[in-house]
Amino acid sequence: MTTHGTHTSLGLDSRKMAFWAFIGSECLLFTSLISTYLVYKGRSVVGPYPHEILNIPFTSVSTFDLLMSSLMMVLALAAVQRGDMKWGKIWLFCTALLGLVFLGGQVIEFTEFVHKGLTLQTNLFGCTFFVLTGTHGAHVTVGVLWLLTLWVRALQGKLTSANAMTVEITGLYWHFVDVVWIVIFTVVYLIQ
Amino acid sequence: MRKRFWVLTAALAGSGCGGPFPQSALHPHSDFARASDVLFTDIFWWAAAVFVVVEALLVVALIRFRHREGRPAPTPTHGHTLMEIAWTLAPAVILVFVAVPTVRTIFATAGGAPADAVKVQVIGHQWWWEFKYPDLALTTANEMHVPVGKPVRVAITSADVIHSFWVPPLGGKRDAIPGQTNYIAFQADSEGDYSGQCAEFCGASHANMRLRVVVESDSEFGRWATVQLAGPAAPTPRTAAERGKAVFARSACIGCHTIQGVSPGVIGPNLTHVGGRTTIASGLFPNDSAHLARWIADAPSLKPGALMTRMQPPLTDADIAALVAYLQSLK
Amino acid sequence: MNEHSHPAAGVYLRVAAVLVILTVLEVGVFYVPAFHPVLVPVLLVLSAVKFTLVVMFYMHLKADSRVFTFLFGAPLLLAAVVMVALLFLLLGALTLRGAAGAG
Amino acid sequence: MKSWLTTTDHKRIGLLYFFTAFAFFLIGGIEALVIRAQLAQPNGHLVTAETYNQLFTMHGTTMVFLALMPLSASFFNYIVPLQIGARDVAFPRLNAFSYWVFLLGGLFLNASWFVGPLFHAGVLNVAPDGGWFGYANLTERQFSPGPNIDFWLLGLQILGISSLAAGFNFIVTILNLRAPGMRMMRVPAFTWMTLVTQFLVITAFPVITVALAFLMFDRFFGTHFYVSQAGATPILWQHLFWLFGHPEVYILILPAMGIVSEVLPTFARKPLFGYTVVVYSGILIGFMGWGVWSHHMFSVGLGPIADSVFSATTMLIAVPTGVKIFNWIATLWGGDIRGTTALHFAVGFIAMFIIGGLSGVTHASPPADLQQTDTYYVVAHIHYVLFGGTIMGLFAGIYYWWPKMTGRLLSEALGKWHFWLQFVGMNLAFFPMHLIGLLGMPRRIYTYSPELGVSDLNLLSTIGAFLIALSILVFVVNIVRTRRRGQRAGNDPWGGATLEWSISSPPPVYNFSVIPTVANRLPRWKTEHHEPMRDPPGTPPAPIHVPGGSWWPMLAALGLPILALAPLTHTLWIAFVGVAVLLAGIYLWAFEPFDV
Ligand code: HEA
Ligand code: HEA
Ligand code: HEC
Ligand code: CUA
Ligand SMILES: [Cu+2]
Repeated sequence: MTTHGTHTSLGLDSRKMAFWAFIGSECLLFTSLISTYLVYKGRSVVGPYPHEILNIPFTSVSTFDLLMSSLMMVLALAAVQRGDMKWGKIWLFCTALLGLVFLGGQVIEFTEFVHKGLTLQTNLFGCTFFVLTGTHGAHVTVGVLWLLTLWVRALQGKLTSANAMTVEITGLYWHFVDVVWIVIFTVVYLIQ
Repeated sequence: MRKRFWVLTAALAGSGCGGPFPQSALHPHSDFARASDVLFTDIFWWAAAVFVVVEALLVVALIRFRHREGRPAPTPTHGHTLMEIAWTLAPAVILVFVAVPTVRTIFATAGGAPADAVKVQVIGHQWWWEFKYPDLALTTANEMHVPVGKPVRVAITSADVIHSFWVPPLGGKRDAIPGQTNYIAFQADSEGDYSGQCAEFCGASHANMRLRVVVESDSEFGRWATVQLAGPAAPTPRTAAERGKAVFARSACIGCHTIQGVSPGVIGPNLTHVGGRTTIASGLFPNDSAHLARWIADAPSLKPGALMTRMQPPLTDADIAALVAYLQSLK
Repeated sequence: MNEHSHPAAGVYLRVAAVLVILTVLEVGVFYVPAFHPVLVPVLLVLSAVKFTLVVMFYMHLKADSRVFTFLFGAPLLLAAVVMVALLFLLLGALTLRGAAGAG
Repeated sequence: MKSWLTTTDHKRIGLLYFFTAFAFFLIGGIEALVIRAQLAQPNGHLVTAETYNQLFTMHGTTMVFLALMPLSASFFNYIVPLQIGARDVAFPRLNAFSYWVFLLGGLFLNASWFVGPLFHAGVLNVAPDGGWFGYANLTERQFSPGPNIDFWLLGLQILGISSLAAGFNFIVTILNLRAPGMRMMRVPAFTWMTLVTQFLVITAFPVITVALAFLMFDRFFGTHFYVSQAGATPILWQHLFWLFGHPEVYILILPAMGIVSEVLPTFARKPLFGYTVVVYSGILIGFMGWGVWSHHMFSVGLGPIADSVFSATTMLIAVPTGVKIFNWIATLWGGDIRGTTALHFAVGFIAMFIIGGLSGVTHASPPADLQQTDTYYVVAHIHYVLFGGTIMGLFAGIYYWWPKMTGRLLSEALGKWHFWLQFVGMNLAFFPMHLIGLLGMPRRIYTYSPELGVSDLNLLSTIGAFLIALSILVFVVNIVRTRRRGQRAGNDPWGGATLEWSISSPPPVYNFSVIPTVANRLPRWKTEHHEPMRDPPGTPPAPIHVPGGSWWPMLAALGLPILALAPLTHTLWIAFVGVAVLLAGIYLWAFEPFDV
């Protein structure tokens, strides 16, 4: 979709601009979710409550994992922009892999919570927690699919430095998902 | 022209004493309603003035500058800073005159009431109203009684979905929200029988969730309370009413209705003194034998969605007649 | 197009290091009882810094067009205001209710 | 046929939007007529309570989401690229996607009228019935067990995706595809208002998406987001809904204001007075629209402080709105006003919108509003702003741009009949509602007692509604007649100042044979500062590449209603089919060669 790629009134790439607008829009999506979480905090009428169940060390590792994936992502972009597709492929794959690891962590976390008696239906904490982190997880899932698609395209030789913009946009999405997690980690996990 | 029509009809509504417009917000009968009305009238005249001025400008522009053969091409004016400032400031100033009394009235009508106010708890149900007087320890439904000239504080909540308690002559509405209590306070200034209605869409019979407020003298209110506090009248032996009591006691009624000393149900209205009410089914029908009988036989056919289902197995006509007699005896 | 304005890998690594340190700090603060009175502000500041770092450097907002800053920043600001307003309105409505109406 | 299904041409998509939205407008109007027929007399029994509740819910939902927004969208599509001198929108296939999602979402919602038997209920039984703002907790499964609310929330969720996609598309289009020389302060007012509207769309829709998602979780997965017994509050829904809902009403009015700002200068032969101020006040309205949502909740009991704050912010919006109105009047002042039908509607907009705006100000005062909220007084307000405002404005746009879109002029004689019937009809229909409300009639009631004393006023209102219907029929006759016998338009029947009038009607696929260079705000007019531009030549100097069509946006769009069927029917495998279709569409779309 290289629309009018060359001549634009602002000299900016249209897709990238659309993506920034999309990210702006996503801000309101996550704000609504996080606000709801905060508003209902401490209003559950039955347990388990956050402090009984949240596993800070475990989630810290997940957070670290996601931060590192962001690093891989910028490195991938830098490599693609240089035309270094060898490293481009490696970093892209690493980014996706770390994303998968994060998702794995979330699966483990959710299963553990369910075993400890916290489900979607248990209480308000369960509702708001699972829907908020689940929405974030869904975003990560989309990101992983997207990254893997790019990686496969790169393996096929169809992704080259000419497509650096595609990688950059993927990166914008990926980093945004990361900053959302930065907020969630603080607001949900650390501020109990 | 339109405005004159408005003012005319408003005046009409204002002059007729309650009569033709029993639910009119333009005819206040309490301090609360009057405060809203004064404010509204105030804003209305500001709005009317703005309306007249702006529409007049528009019409004058259209007439004066309509196309005529030979009119020279208009000069292309692009704007005028001073005018822009003027017509930014003018509305802003008007709004100050609207906002200040607004805020004052908001705080004046925030629901505060003196400690000795008559307290009524209103609980909205799909699709009827429950009234409790905590200080008097009495419970009734659909018809609320309050004394004239005394502060009343109404605490409003809901048992199921959101409703809104609204008796226009006595003041503005407040929502009845499950899990939350809202307050309004008013002091009725004339005796009378005021009608109100649920104002928040609450499902099938939202239209049929009406209510009445009887504003009466202090002594009458006292008498009413005494009657309500007493237990149910015992039916005269060997009358239809006594048979009705037996039918009531062996039918599903007891599962849903309270009659003091007879049944404990809480799903439907308290019937201990149902015979003393002027209407049934939240102000929908007159409380007469015909309507009672039809109601007991098949409530949902009279009131869509009514949670008082058809009795299974159906009651016989004789049973129904007996029930009607019994309920009517419960003055 | 604007590769030149993009920081080199070295910058990325340094940013990553800072991010990791800040995360360690966050978790550390969480576990140190002495910090509990100021936990919330400290954590909010730390996470805001992390947020800004990622947006500025990894998403290149620092070097990129102002248009993008606006497309992202304006909704973000709006979102923040909305969140604060919602917290006031709903927490106020839920906890101060009795006090408001009791008068 | 195929070329219409696969089209990515903004002009064709604009026409598709127009005819689809107009059909939904007729449906919403017919629903309104049934409502009015029911209320013509007290104790009416044309329809049952349950049907009535579905009627007003679908009427509001249809008019807002399926008629007015997409009618505006048809002008965004057709006119905006022409006004900024572009070949198409930034993402033509995304544009097609928006349209198909809108169409399918609309069909999904309206299917609820007929599919009752599939849910073991009758026809006319499972349409949404919770009101257009669907207040929780009435919408919870406990109180609304049927599929009615499911249709509503899934349908709105689908429509939201359409609006969001269009939002990103038009923001980029307007910011990035302007012709050389067209600085932001040379962008025509309509395009400016489109831009503001799209910012409102992309910020407001995520909020209702979340609100609906919570409701969806509550209904399908047993969560408790709006269940007070679990410690939650149904008021959360109201906040989230109106956080969206109030910006939404400005989403509905701003495009119409943009249209009026185009029509008045053309027919007064005078530049828009205070262009800059009009543009900035539009931005300001959009911005302030975010800070007033709780004025829909004055009866909720937010406390005197919150009520005061929201009252003040709400009243403030009257200032920039007033500024616009005064600038419009000043545009007419000193002009040479030609009374075309388009001008009639534009002036009708101003005249009627003032009434709606002023009743809005009476709502903005909480103690007064406590007597008005949820009564017919509010119904009067919304129809003066939405019908007197938006619809009037949209008709001004239709009469103004129809020749551009079809090459033929609508009949002015029929147009005047249309206007006057509609003008009289709407005042007859909606003015009495002010009184009906103040005299104590709540809204959303299927029946009322003769004792209220509002029976005559209601009858009057019903007569007005049928007059409106008559006027719409005149309009339908007009467009049908114009197809064959309408006078040819030429490039520029009105002497317009903006770029769309510099090319043929309807424009060729590529729009501009040569992309014009813009040197000022009124390129096609002679002013004291400049001469009119030279219109682009009739034939392009070199062949212009026009992208072909694509099936994939439609395929991807199809995935969404399929996906929505899964929760509706409680069948998991359908969800997988939906996701598969969606993904297939997206992948085929992403890897399809498509060069503009
Ligand atoms: C096109 C849509 C549209 C527009 C533009 C508006 C504009 C406004 N609206 Fe309206 N509104 C709705 C659509 C709209 N509204 C809908 C659909 C609902 C009901 C939803 C539902 O419950 O179903 C609603 C409900 C609604 C309510 C809630 C009522 C209730 O439920 O109790 C309120 C309360 O404040 C309100 C206020 C306003 C105000 C102050 C404006 C202002 O923007 C108006 C400003 C304009 C003017 C004031 C006129 C021009 C100005 C001048 C000539 C300058 C001089 C003026 C003065 C000095 C006053 N509106
Ligand atoms: C968005 C714009 C919009 C528009 C344009 C309209 C247009 C109309 N509305 Fe609407 N209305 C709303 C938005 C709108 N409404 C909303 C949001 C609500 C609140 C809903 C809620 O409470 O949830 C509402 C509620 C509402 C009510 C209150 C219902 C209630 O509370 O119980 C009423 C009652 O009279 C009403 C009437 C009308 C009428 C008579 C028209 C007329 O102007 C309609 C005119 C159109 C036509 C008459 C169509 C023409 C059809 C033909 C000519 C037939 C020809 C047929 C063929 C060619 C096949 N509306
Ligand atoms: C399933 C529960 C249920 C049962 C069983 C039931 N009722 Fe009701 N009843 C209700 C409800 C709920 C209402 C309020 C309905 C409304 O107004 O919408 C009501 C209303 C009434 C009213 C009107 C009260 C008023 O103040 O307006 C009367 C009288 C009445 N019931 C009598 C009876 C009798 C007699 C029986 C037994 C034959 C009975 N009910 C059985 C639930 C029930
Ligand atoms: Cu209760 Cu409407
Ligand atoms: Cu609003």
